[in-house]
Amino acid sequence: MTIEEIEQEIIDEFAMFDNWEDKYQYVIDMGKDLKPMAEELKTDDRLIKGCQSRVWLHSAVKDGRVIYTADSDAIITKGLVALMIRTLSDHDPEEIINAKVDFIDTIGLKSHLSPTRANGLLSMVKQMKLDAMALKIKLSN
Amino acid sequence: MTIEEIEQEIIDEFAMFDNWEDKYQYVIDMGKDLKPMAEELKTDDRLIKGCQSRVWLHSAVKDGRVIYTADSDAIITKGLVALMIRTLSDHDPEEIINAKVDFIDTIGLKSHLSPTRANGLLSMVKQMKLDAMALKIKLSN
Amino acid sequence: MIDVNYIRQQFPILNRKVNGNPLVYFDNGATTQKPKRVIDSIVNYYSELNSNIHRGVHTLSREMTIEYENARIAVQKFINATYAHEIVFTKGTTDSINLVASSFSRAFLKPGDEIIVSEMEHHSNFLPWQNLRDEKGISMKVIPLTKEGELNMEAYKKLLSPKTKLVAIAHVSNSLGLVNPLEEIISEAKKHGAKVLIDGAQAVPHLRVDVQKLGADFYVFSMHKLYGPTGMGVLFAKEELLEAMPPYQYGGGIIKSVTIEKTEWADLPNKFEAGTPNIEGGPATKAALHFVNEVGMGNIAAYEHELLTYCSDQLGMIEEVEVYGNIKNKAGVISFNIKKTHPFDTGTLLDNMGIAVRTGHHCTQPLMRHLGIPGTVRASFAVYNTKEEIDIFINGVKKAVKMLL
Amino acid sequence: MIDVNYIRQQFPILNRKVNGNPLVYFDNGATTQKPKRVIDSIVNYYSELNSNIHRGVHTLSREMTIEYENARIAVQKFINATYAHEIVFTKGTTDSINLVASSFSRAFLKPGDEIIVSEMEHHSNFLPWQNLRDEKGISMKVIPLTKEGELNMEAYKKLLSPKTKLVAIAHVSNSLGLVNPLEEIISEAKKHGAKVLIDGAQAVPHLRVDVQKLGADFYVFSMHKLYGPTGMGVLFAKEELLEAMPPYQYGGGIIKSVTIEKTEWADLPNKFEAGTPNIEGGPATKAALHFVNEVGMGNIAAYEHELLTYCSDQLGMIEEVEVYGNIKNKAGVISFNIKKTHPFDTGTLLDNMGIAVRTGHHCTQPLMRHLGIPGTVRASFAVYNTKEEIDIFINGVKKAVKMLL
Ligand SMILES: Cc1ncc(COP(=O)(O)O)c(C=O)c1O
Ligand SMILES: Cc1ncc(COP(=O)(O)O)c(C=O)c1O
Repeated sequence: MTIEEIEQEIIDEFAMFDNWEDKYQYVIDMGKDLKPMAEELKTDDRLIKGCQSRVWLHSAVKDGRVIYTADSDAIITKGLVALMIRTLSDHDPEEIINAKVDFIDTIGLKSHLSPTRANGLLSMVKQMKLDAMALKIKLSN
Repeated sequence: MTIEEIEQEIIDEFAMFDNWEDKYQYVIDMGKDLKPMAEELKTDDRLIKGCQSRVWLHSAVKDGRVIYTADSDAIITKGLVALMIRTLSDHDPEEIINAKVDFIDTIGLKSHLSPTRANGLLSMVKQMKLDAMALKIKLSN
Repeated sequence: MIDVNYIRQQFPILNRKVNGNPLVYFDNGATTQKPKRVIDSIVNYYSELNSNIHRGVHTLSREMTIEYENARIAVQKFINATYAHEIVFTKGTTDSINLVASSFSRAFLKPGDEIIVSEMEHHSNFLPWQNLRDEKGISMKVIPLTKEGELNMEAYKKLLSPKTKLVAIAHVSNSLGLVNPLEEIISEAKKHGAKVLIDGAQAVPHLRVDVQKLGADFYVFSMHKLYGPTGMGVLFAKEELLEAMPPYQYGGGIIKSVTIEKTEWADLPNKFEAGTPNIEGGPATKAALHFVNEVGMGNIAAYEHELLTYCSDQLGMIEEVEVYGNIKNKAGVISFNIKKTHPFDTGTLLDNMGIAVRTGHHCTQPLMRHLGIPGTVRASFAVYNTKEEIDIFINGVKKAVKMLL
Repeated sequence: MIDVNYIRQQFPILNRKVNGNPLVYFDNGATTQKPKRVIDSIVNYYSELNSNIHRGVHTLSREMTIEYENARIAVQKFINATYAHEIVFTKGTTDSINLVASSFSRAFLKPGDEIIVSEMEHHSNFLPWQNLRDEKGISMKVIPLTKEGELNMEAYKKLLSPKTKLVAIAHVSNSLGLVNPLEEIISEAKKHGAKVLIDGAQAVPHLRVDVQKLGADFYVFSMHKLYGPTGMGVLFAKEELLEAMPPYQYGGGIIKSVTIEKTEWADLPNKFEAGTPNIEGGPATKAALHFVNEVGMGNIAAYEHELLTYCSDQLGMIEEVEVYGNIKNKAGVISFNIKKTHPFDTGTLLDNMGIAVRTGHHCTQPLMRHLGIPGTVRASFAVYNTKEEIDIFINGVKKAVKMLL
């Protein structure tokens, strides 16, 4: 599936919920289900500093595709992080770099992407793209 | 005349004017008529610092009564200074210290006595009383 | 006694809905809402009186200068300072403390002198002293806390010595709401000849403060936490200290005369108020204090104590909740977490229910490190809050527990 | 083109009477009046959005943070800065300059380095540097003025040397309204590697300013002189300078992490905005710039130039009047005296006619000493002023002449 297709899939999933509780419960559950990140990867250089919850991001390449691993100490953030991984991980760098990633708006969790939301999600998306770019350059050398 | 009587006299004089122009013209003319202060008395230690116009005050005793001499570089201030001298000069210290000096309010030049009026008139009245007090102590020794 | 409905009617923002729910505003420790008279005072200022103050001879300027100086007198009375000129208007608590750090240190401190702060301080009462340490070689000692988060008074007494020049301490802790034992703190400091600065940012909204009775040398707070405007702070300092301290900022209004060679300072408090101040903050400050005085600080304190007790009791009954700083002498603030969750999660869910709380470290990272947590959820109260709102809040916390655990 | 009636309708205070006469407000150099949308923005803020910003996760705080940051973007666009984070919000021009004096000097200056100012500077752009001289052994050179009160550019060039680290100069002189030749001033300074700070307090209300085109390193002004709120100032500084400078004030919001040992600064501009800012000043600033942009700075400049010319011509015809700084390149301000009288007298009489002018030294004592006078009467214009008001004013001056001489 392309990134866009996955985004649409997520949008469709969220469209089923007609109240914020169910939406957030879904996010929280995704957070709980996220494959734990190895503790030794949770180093300060992998930290994306948001004001409140912390997010660790690790990026690697496998078969020319970027594989992300991430974690957060807040469960809602972790759920959003899981959504991001589901969307962006396992794609080729070019596609990641060009992805719009605006589905968070569409599914009604907009505030979490606002520049002031103290959870570092926006910084995370930025970092994912930067990593993809760096890996792309590495691959082409 | 007592200070109070002089104040009443001034109030009566000003009651004749029914517009601000005539009042101020009267003050200005009093300023122009004020006996000039000897230049050698205009020293910094006799300066009452207001923000804008400068007032010099000199106090002396004659026959147990306080005699004030004063000047200002602004003519309206000088007129008000003249009024003050007419009111307070040539009285005994005790009377000066206890004088209310609120006629300025009554004659409709109130703003000139407000603590913010940048002309030092309020400071001048204070200084006149302080001088009277100092001279009184001097006399009683 | 408080007629909370009558009070609520005075706060326009309380009619607002947030995420479809009536706003429950429990973030008063960050900033309080404003009564209508404060808003009106600003409208009136800009519609009738606006002009620059202190230097103008024209009517607007004169009228407004009097208004502004009346605000100073209102503050003087509010904290019972001896003179109005002991009240310096600043931008806020942070500005006030930075002023003292700069001017007091330049007048009185030399390398090797000591300043005592505590581990519970807000960054605004911590970083300025840390900076003095780093830039001027002043030593900074930190009073450790007990397990519950209270000042360790024995340790404090041991830190004091003739080298101690200043003790800078919060009246009420912003993260936990603990009321510090100022009487003892100040009397111990005086024994060693140290001056005392009290950070009253979280105290003035909840307690009656009398700076003369306290014997504080400096007392600072922000009007925006006291139903007043943002951008307006107070520094109370004893006259003799203000006289001895050099200006903090340099500019228009602080001088009697300037030549290229030297300058002569203006009288207090002008010496410390360089430039055009937050003029609208004057009438707004007066209006805010008018509101507080009308309700009565005693009534506010009693009513808020009721709210706090009720909320603590209810929260205490939720097994999954851990409350911090659980001691008797508290004011205005309750700090907690849902166990094993991050405060951000709780805050986010409550926000969706229209409940505004603060989450995070509350600018007290050293304290959070002491408690071994990344932060807390903080509910803080004002006189317009109600028990019904606390019920909504408690239900919200229960719902968050269900969703998160 | 300007529809001055439409503009006047937007300023509630212009309906006010003073001493029985309609207010003629010619004290705009001290502070301008505010259009209704600025007042409304404050009412709206306190009625709908009030909350502390940057740190809260709840809706109000989030919405308001965006509003506040939008104000920063509006300022960025207004002066064409490269980045929004090059805009630091301060209390006013005075605060901005003091910030630079402290942080720039701590990062870049050592005893023996030189700062150049001019004899026409406002005390707020004079005293901070004088203080650096006195406290840190930085040398302060003063550009002398010509007889008319203009900068002596030849003398300026001679003062410049490799020792010059900063040139701090007004864009427009507040006492005389002269527009300084910034292009030449800045290019000469750059030749010697000196940074340049421009005090734009009296320029932004009257001229279009483009900091990139100017090449200024620092540009400062006050919103209250630009139809905006009091207590709100702007410091523009180039990113690289802000990065290199240490914070000015220390407190909440300026750090990423704090331990008792050390701290890590927050990103720009937060590093320079310790404590709760003047939050209401955000929307009010945005509203003020919106007003100015809507009218158009080009239109404002052209219209005010008309007023200034008209007023100068009329004043020039009164034999008993002496005008200062009588040169071509002027903006917004006209300064004069009735010969052989004190400015205070003229100001007092005009006030009785409802005309608000400033009298005195205008916080430029060195300049007044240069001109050999105690002060001037200053009439300064804004876009809502009219030729009819100038007629009233001219009649007022004539009346004052008659009464005083
Ligand atoms: C040229 C100039 N610089 C600085 C200032 C000081 O501005 P503020 O009082 O707003 O800090 C003023 C205003 O009086 C000014 O005209
Ligand atoms: C105890 C304490 N000190 C200082 C401050 C800083 O106040 P301000 O942000 O108004 O400068 C606060 C507010 O956050 C506080 O709670």
